[in-house]
Amino acid sequence: MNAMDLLLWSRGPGLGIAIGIFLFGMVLRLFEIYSLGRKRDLAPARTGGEGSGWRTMFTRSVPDRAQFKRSPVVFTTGYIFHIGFFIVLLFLLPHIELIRSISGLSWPALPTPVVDLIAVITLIALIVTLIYRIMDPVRRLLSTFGDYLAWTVTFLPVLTGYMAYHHLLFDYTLMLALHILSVELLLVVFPFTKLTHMVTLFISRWYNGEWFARKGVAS
Amino acid sequence: MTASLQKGINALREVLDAPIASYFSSCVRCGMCAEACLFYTETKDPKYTPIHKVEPLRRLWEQEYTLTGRVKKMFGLSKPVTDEELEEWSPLVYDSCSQCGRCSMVCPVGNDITYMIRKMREGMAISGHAPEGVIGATKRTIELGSPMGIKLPALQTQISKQEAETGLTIPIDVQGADYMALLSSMEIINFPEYLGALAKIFHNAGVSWTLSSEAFEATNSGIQIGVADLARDIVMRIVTAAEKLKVKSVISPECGHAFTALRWEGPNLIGRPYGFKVVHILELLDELRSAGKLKTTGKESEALTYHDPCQIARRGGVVEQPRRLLGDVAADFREMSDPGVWNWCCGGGGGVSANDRAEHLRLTAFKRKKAQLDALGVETMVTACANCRIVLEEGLEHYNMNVKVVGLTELVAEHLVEQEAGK
Amino acid sequence: MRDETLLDTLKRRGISRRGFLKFCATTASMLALPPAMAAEVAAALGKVRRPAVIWLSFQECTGCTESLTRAHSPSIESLIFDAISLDYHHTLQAASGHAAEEAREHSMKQDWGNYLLLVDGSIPLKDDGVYSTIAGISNLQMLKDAAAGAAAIVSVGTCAAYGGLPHANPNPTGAVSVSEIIKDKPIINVPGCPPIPAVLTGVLAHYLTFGAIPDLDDLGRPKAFFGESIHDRCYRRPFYDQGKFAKTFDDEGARNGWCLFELGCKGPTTHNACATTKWNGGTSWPVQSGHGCLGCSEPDFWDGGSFYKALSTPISPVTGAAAAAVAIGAAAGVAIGLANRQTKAAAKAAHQKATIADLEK
Amino acid sequence: MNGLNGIGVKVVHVGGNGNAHAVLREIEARLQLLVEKGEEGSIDLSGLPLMPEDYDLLEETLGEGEVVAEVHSLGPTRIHETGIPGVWWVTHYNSDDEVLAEFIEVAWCPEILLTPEDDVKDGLEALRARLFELNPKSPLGGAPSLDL
Repeated sequence: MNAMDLLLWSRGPGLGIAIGIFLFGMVLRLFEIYSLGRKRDLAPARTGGEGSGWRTMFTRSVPDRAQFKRSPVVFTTGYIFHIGFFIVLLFLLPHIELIRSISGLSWPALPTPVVDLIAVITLIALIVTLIYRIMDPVRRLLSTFGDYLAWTVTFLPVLTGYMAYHHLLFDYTLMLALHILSVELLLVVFPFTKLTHMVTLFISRWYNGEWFARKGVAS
Repeated sequence: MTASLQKGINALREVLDAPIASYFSSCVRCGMCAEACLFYTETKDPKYTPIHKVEPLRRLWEQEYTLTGRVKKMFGLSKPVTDEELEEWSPLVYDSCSQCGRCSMVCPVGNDITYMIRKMREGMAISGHAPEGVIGATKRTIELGSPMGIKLPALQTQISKQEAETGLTIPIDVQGADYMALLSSMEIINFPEYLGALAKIFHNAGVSWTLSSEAFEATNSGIQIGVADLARDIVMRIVTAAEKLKVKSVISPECGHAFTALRWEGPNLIGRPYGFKVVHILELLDELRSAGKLKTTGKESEALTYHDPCQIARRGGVVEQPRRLLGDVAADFREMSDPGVWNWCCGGGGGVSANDRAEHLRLTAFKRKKAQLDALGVETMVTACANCRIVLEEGLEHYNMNVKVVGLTELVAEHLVEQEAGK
Repeated sequence: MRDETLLDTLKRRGISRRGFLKFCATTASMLALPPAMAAEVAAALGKVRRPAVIWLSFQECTGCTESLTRAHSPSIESLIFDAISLDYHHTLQAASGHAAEEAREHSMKQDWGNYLLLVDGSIPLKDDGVYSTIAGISNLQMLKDAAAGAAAIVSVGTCAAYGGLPHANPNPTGAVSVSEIIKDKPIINVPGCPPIPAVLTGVLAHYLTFGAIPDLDDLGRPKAFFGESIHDRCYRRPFYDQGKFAKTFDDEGARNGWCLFELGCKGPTTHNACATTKWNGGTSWPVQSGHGCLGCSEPDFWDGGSFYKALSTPISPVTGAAAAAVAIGAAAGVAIGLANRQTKAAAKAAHQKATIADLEK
Repeated sequence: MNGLNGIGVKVVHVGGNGNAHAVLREIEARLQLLVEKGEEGSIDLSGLPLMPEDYDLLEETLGEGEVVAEVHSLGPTRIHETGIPGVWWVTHYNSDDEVLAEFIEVAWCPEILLTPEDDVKDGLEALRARLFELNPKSPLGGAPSLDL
């Protein structure tokens, strides 16, 4: 199999399989979660907290100032790599073309050198989070194989994309194939690791926001 | 598997619900909850990271309620939850968690870790892994009526004393009163002035109220230890008494988790809404104040601060009321750092104060409150939870700090404008 | 004449020393060698014997031959062609029928082990190769026979190099490339649909000049011509970097000569010399004329999805797979959901009211 | 042909791509080598993709010099010295006047303009042969034995 075959496979059957497993897994996970149900709260709620669950989905992205000061590394690198990852994902023209071809939606791209710089910043932030995860006692205790796997499959697409653009290590065709394959790996692993948080955090924040609002601590 | 472990795991299977499944699915193990927990910040021991405290629950959820977990279990690839593990986790679930709920406010993905700890205790207690101190308190509540073993005669003694002191009658078992007041054992034994304060305030405001000889104890050890069946029996005593007396409202006393037990958990424990309202004494005082029925005179001149009891503020939504009341009676009120819903726990909530095993850890965790007080430099701290009050006093004594702790209701009562008799 | 070198040929044609200098400089340029290498070209010219060439055409469209003959620049390139002895070529030879086949057999016998074999078109393998025969001989048999006596093979065009159009899905004739059949001879792939004439003459010039095959990449292509991608050598590359793209073939961006990536240009993954060598005597090339690169010098370029869709898009629609996955996921979800509810119901049923005695183990 | 002329063609200039600057830099470096070490060099203009605008920029920057020459061998080769002495523009054409290769040579004189030594020798012999034909009796004529 040559690089072009690999590229064609990754753009064709590979992508179908990866998206299939991703969607299968995520739908399954949602059923797993919601099938457990929850009891209706019989305690009368305080008034004034309507919509707090929905608001918490967004407000929880902003940390309390004092808490920010207590975990600056996690907050800062977390912000940088999340925002960086999504800028690279959503504002590099080839990615927009992919989204457009699947969904019909499109928007203006950022200049490639800008995306390139953001990719580098994202990679650095991801490396810092990994080092911090290994060095910091709390994060080391909490970390499982799944956490390192999730890190790896997040890191690889950014790295291979960067390498492909800069013609590092391999020829562009092979590197592009590896880049797409790394994204497919991310999609396949996604529903079965903590990466599910991208979807379920909105559920969690909603439950959390609703719970607090019923008690009169609405966000 | 022992029968007790079987029961414990069965209980955990029962309590695992959609929110918990979502929380575990969302956790990215960022560890930010550690920095929200005073048991971690004051010890720097990573095992006190809140989310780590529910690790056995997470594994059980994965093994029982997810496809991948079931497959892993089928092939013997997952580590089962054992008695040894639960025993190891007992200090994490009971000693180092006051259910203060701070981690639930901090978690970036929105996990309510406190909720999970509460649920996990259901499995821990029933499988015999609750600490002795908390078991004892629960036993006394069930068998004698109160965690400190206080019975009606003791209350009657305190009633007579307070009646003598205030010159007012303290009503008991009055049918059709508007309010039925509850007390915590600690108030009966350590702070009976609270009862006198209530009598004065209600008399002045013209509130019709009563105590019940059948249910005067508000605290609920069943909640703290985490046995819903027992908590239900305990809360049912109050419900039965209140409904028998046909009161319109029940007043939760200055006690944090008693409020949680009665206001938020109670209806869910008994499986139906109450036939009466539940108010916290601070809410009621604030209502009377707004209605102009609570007039005060004079203000405390020395600087004072307010310690928000977790269950009343962060987990109960009573934040502004104590500040309005304090504004009337204190000339120099100063906020601590991280006030209101961001407060730091005294370290003794959620059954920790009843847990002898946790004493050293609790005093270590008190360093957080000490640091807050040191930074503020006040000599009076007002609060609205008898449990906080005792824990704070113990902590202050341990660290030789010269700070006085005062109950807010008593403070308000001291500044009451007494109405002329006969009115 | 068969033993003469290219230098002898040039002399016989009465080329002057300046002409020789020009020939060497042009050849070096054609081989994409640095100008200083012209001297080496000159030195090598006197040493290499002029080879016989047999050109076999299999499943092809004659586009390759058309391209080579049409674009052929008389003086220099004709010299190259003059320097070879093209003993058999369907389209170009005068002979036909039995005479033509005899000529081929004769040439093979005479130069056994030394001739250069050029092939255009792919070879069908399905149904014993019945889909393409010459004089009753299957392409497969003819290739094997001719390859056995060849010094080296040049696969001209994408069909011979990688299977090309006949190989495209669903490949009804079972077409394959030369390199999938012949494993024991050096093979130079000169892909392209058609290949750039100057690249083929460059490869021949290299073989004639140095008597050896040039440096090849992992797809068997001469690195001198296929070493870099169209994208990297494209004069529109700065627009890609700036994020300026034509959205349609007639918009402002297209008129301004912006990057054609969004219109499906396959330049980033295509290796060829179009951007530098250009076509029609250096007049222009596809991107310069406003159309994206089709990627014709790469394997399976026919199967890479629409020519007019960006390289980063899926080749085949994913919506079907997505819908199926959601449906299967929902079915599995319902199943696990029911199982979860059962587990929970069982736990509830097994619940015995807790008593104080339960707390102490 | 009317048909083709009838089609409206809009010629749009797309602008250069900066490669002319690269070529000019290389010329500068080679010129310095020529001045300092007498080393001659040559740049193959087909090695980099150049747009018409790039050519214009190259031509404008280098300018026109004093020498224009044409060599006729294997089709024409046109040479001119640019406005920068020592920088020569050499274009090889085939007999159909199509460009075969194009070089910038940085040299005292492009090699193709210099008469090869062997050609001079051949020329001398050819000249003598012609003189001998003109005057066979002349002592100079028909004397190939003269030392050369």
